[in-house]
Amino acid sequence: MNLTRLKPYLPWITLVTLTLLVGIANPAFFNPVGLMGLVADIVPLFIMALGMTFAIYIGGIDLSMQQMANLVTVVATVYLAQFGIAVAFICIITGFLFGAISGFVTTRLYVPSFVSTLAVGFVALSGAKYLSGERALSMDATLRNESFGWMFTTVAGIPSELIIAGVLLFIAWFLQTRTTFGRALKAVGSGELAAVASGLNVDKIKILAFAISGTFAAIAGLMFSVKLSGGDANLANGFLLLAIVAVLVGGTPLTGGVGGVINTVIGTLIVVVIRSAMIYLEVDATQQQMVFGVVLIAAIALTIDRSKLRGIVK
Amino acid sequence: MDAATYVGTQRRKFLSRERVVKWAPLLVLIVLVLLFPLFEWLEDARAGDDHVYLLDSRFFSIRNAARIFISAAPALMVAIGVTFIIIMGSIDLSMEGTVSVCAVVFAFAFIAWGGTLLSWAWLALPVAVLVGAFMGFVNGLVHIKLKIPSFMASLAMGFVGTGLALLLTGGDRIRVEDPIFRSLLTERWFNFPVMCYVAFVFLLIAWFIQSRTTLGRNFYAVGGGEELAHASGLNVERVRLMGFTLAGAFFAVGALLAVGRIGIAETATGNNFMFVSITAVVVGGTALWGGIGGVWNTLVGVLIVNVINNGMVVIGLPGWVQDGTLGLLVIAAVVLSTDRKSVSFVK
Amino acid sequence: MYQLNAVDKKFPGVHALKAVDFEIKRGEIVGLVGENGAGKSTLMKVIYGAYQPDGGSITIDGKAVRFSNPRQAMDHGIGMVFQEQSLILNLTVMENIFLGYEQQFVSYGVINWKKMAAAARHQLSKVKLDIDPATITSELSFAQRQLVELAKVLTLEERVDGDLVILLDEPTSVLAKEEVELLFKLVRELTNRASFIFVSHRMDEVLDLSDRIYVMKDGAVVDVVAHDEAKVDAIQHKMVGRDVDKEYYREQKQRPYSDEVLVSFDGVSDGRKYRDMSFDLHRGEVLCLVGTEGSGREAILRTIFGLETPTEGSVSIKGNRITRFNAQNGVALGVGYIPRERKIEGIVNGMNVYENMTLSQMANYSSGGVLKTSDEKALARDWIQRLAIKTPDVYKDCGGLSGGNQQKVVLAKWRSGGSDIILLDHPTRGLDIGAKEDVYEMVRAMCDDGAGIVLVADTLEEAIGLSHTILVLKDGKFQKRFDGRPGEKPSLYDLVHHMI
Amino acid sequence: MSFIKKFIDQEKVNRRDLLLASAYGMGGVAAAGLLGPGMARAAIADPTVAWSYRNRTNPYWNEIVSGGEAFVESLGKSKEFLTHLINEGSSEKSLADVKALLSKTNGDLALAIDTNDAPNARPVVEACAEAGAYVSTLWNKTDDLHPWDFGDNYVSHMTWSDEGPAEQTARILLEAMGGKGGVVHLGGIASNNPAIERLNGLKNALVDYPDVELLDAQPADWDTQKANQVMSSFLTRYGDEITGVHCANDTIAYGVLEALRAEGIEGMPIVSYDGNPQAVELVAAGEILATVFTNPHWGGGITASLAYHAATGAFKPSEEPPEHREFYGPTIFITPEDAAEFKANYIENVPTYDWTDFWGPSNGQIQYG
Repeated sequence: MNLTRLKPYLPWITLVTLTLLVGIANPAFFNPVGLMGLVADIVPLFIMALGMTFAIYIGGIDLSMQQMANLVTVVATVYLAQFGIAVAFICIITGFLFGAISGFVTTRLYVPSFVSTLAVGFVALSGAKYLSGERALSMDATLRNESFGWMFTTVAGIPSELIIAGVLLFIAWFLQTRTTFGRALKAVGSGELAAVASGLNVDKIKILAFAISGTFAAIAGLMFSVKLSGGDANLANGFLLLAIVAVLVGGTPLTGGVGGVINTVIGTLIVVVIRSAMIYLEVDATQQQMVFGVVLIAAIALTIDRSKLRGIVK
Repeated sequence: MDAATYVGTQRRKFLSRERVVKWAPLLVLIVLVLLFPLFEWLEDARAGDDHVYLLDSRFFSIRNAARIFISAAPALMVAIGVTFIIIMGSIDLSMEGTVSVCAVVFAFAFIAWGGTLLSWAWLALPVAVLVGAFMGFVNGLVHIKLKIPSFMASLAMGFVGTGLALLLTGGDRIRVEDPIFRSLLTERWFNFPVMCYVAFVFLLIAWFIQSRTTLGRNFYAVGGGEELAHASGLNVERVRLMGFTLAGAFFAVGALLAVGRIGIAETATGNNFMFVSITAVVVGGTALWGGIGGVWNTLVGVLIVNVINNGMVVIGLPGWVQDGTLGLLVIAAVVLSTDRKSVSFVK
Repeated sequence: MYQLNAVDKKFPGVHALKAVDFEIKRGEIVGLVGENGAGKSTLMKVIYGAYQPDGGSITIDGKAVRFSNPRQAMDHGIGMVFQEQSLILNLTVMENIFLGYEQQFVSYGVINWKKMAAAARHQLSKVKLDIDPATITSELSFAQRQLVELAKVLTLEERVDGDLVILLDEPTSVLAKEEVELLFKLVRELTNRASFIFVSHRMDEVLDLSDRIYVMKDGAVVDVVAHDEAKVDAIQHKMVGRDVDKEYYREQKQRPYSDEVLVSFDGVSDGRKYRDMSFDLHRGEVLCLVGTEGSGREAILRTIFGLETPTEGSVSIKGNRITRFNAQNGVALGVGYIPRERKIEGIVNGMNVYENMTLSQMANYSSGGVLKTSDEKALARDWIQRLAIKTPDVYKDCGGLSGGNQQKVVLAKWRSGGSDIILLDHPTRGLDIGAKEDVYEMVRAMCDDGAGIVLVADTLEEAIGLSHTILVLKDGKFQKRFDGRPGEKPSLYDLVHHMI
Repeated sequence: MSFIKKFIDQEKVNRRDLLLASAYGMGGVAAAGLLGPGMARAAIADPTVAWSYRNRTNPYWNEIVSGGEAFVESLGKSKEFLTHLINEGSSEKSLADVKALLSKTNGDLALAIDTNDAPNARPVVEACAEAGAYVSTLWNKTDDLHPWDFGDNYVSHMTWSDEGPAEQTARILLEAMGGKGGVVHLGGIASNNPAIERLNGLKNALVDYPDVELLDAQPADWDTQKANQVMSSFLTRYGDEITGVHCANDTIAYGVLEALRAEGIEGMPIVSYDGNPQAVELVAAGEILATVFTNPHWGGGITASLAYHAATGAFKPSEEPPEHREFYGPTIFITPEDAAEFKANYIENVPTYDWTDFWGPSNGQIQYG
């Protein structure tokens, strides 16, 4: 089998190889319960990466997701008592609106998404700080269990969190591959000018893409908030770069139009395997970050399909 | 009819759209500098105190200018480094790691070799810059040789840098107490500390590189059309590699000024430089898609960001509003300094 | 002087050059023609050093040479003027001219701008262009840029000891007719400085300019014709291996158009590119806008499609006065736009054939936003057959199709969606003869189906041959209307007279 | 406690765990049986000892770590025996790392942890209890989370009540200011508990000093550089009105000192918190008036020790009284007068602690207000 035919499978191969390497070095890694737990734990990160995929798929980026999730953890905690499970809708609407604002600023005001989303993120952070009174808030345990206790049950042995992730993945996948909107996203990502010349409402599509990424950020924030039973303006810190890395390692390049949500599944898993490998292989704590960087370079070097980067590598 | 007469020459209009856009960042800066004293004036006027606009302003004073410059100086160096990269149409996110490593290496070397600038320890300064250049070089190699887009390559290299700094220090912070080195901050000429002048000198050097050297001009060529530049016989890979190396060197200068400002080198020295410097570059009018802008734009951008940060505290904005206000002002500044007609689309 | 001897080049699955012999003498202009895929561009890339031949040899003045990159070729006096304009727009003219060779103006690491400007002025004088070398290139017109490009290549004269060979790859494709004539005049004058290899799809131009013409087909040189013996028919015959229809533009298929007005402009101005424009487009009509680059032709097309909003006057499409100008409205009213930049605006590189075909009409192939992919594929298969699109299957990435087939995909996109107002912007640009004929055939077929077509033609001949109506524009202003009934068509001279 | 009563209590705990925890759906007794000892596991012969903390860039955490290392060395093992988990300020990473380690060790784990953010404590503790590991927390937990709700597995929680000590340093500061003028406060990350408490301490003290105005309080995120910038902005806004600075911790004080140094301002009264070695030097030199030493070395060691000894069965946490399960850590004031002595006792010679004297230096049961 030659290398070109192998290319689309490189992210998979990287994932399997990494998993095997870790597993051989420490067979405890293959403990099914542990693995299941490992995967269930990354659900909020995965959902965030899923949202990020939409922004990157159209050739943009969404740096506001972490702050959006922060805001949502606060919103969820503050309004849980008042609205019960309906707080989920408030969270999702919040995410959608903030994402749409990012999209609006990007498309209508011509501010590159790198800057516009960063700035909108700051606004969301302000909101989170205001709403939380700059304190860490915690949810009432009974209320949380009444409204969201189901998130921690299992269905046929599978954690509900994973089922939620699966459903969201399916929705994202369906949106991306089966709908006119997904097709339009691909057109915008691969050739925006041609999309304009085909009469697509490109601005609307882009605004929607950012709104979707905002929505996913909100869902991730909500799940994280419920999981941790509380919220504050810094709770989701540390998500952003990992989510970006997960998308990129999965093989969705920043140039857009290539890759997609399935790649993000692999990318997230790769990131998680690398991270847990540090613990399983007992990498010294002071070396972990450096090792993470080096392995990341190797993983990206392996997974990106350069033939699809089209032309120059910037 | 002759070729020359047919194609003719176009006259440039004095107040062309390009010019307005070109000067917009400076305009934004001036407006901001005039805006914050206005809030001070309002505050005092409401309290019934005498306050002559600007003259009685605490914000609009030489002492505060010095404070703004002190906080801007390290960020300016880092932003200048990344300006070169952005002009090429790439991006460099490795600055936090590089700054930390350079600061730590400098502090270790400085203390090991004597701990005062009057000994051989002065060698720690060029060594730090070399280390920065080397880190940039490696970053460039990863980007070019492994054909990884600069966003990802530099992001990962940033992790490596921060990790390396952590490995070197084991988490300790190193104090650099030498009074001669610290005179960067403590010694003032005409009301401004030495570090402001040092930063200015490096700004001039960067300007010189940008406008008078082949390398500097080649950055613009690569940013304006990489494939075309390649077809013209330009060794684009070499230009890129040199660009990342140069950026690394400027990150190192930023690290030195950061250490000079605080007197401490640690793994966290590089924190927050990434978004601040890139935001500053963009706010200054250097386009993320490359080819446009330059180091003077970056100076204006860095000043805008620092004026906003300083001004918000000075007028007494509550902490939680500050982030959002910064965000909105950044959007406003970028909107004003973007030539919308010249870009077909933005992502 | 410069010779290729039995040069061979193979790519995986393709034998791109088959033992090609090629020679150019001092001061000669050599034409190079062939259909797309005949091996012209490969041959040129070998000549200027971008490709290395697998077999055969290259000699200059009898000495064997080998270039591993374009820079080495330049050092041997071989320069290239690219089809796609290769100037970097954010740099000044002089920087562009000396890009990659700044070292001569550098002392102690510093660029001496004055020295460079003086040298640049000298180069510009060779092409008789009187502009300030410090001008930013983006401020120049296309024609000026073309000359700067030529001036850039001519710097080889000072840099290289031996003789110069300059390749001109489709240099006229973005130039208007009279600009082409000026360029040719200049090239002829420059033969005292350099030899030229001239590549163009425009047969008349090649015949006009070249001393000898190499004809390529399937990777081999099939004939070398001297200027005096060259006949368009004979060369085209050799290129395509068949006779080209005398009725090239399908004039016999031109039928009168109906009275039904599709698009009506009444005193429309966009405030920048054109002023006070009034005309009607009828069902079955080909209306051609003729003028030089910058005369406002493209802006009018973009206004009809909805990409630009006029400042004055009224635009009606099928009786509806347009108030909100956007592409979605245009598409909804049946307007289809086939842009000049086919690879950028026409097709989406990275999407396959059926995805491209339904891009403008996804609503028809979906219910509730969910795509009916099997319907899409059926549509694509149907149109692939109807237009004889050469593609292995409907899953092929359109970026990998040839130019002609890409154009057919774009046409299929609009026609299959029922668009009956078709805007054609240089529809045959960069296409070989066979593909051009296909396009002309389609234009006639669309008219028969009742579509109205607004055309900005690639050449004046094309404009005359295809249109029912010709509007001549100059500097954004309407000049003259010509009726183009078969047998009563205006002459080239009539048009040019009003254009300039 | 009778056997029956104990059994019923145990059942209650298990049921609560079933409700609260069980992200894997394998809660309670069933899971315990399936996974091995689980809740029923009495003792782990040789558990892995781990410390999970924010980062290595803050000297405070380095002290914590040194304590942890001193403890494992007291067990006759090398320093490397201690597993480090660094969360880099990310709750998500904190939790994920703990889960990975639990899975790796199959629950044979004694974990000491600061969960980075209070809400994160619950899932961490639940995960540990689920896997049968033993966990002791430091600093962050929500008020509704208590060790005694988790049987033996949630061994203890230690924190410091910063309000009182911060109030006392504030009084030192306000006295030094002569009971008049203006004070500014530079705080930690606004939502962090210690940041809130330390500001409250200042406010409490100010009640007795009506002539001192709290000019401004802004967060400096525990960050030297940010503190530096905030302080210089304060100088612009308030100028000479500032006659004293109250810092939420030592790293903030460093930034403040440098901002003052840049202006050539000397002798400004400053107090801080944490008692880092560098800060102690500064106190000795009179540049800082007072700081509060919380003995992170001991805190780091004893937290790990509690988890370890509970895991090995050396003591049974559920049999300990509440004040042994939720307690305040020690605080020692450092002022210029005693700085030299303190330095000699705690910095130049790190005392050797008896790591089985779990509650000796502690400061009473945690009170919720």
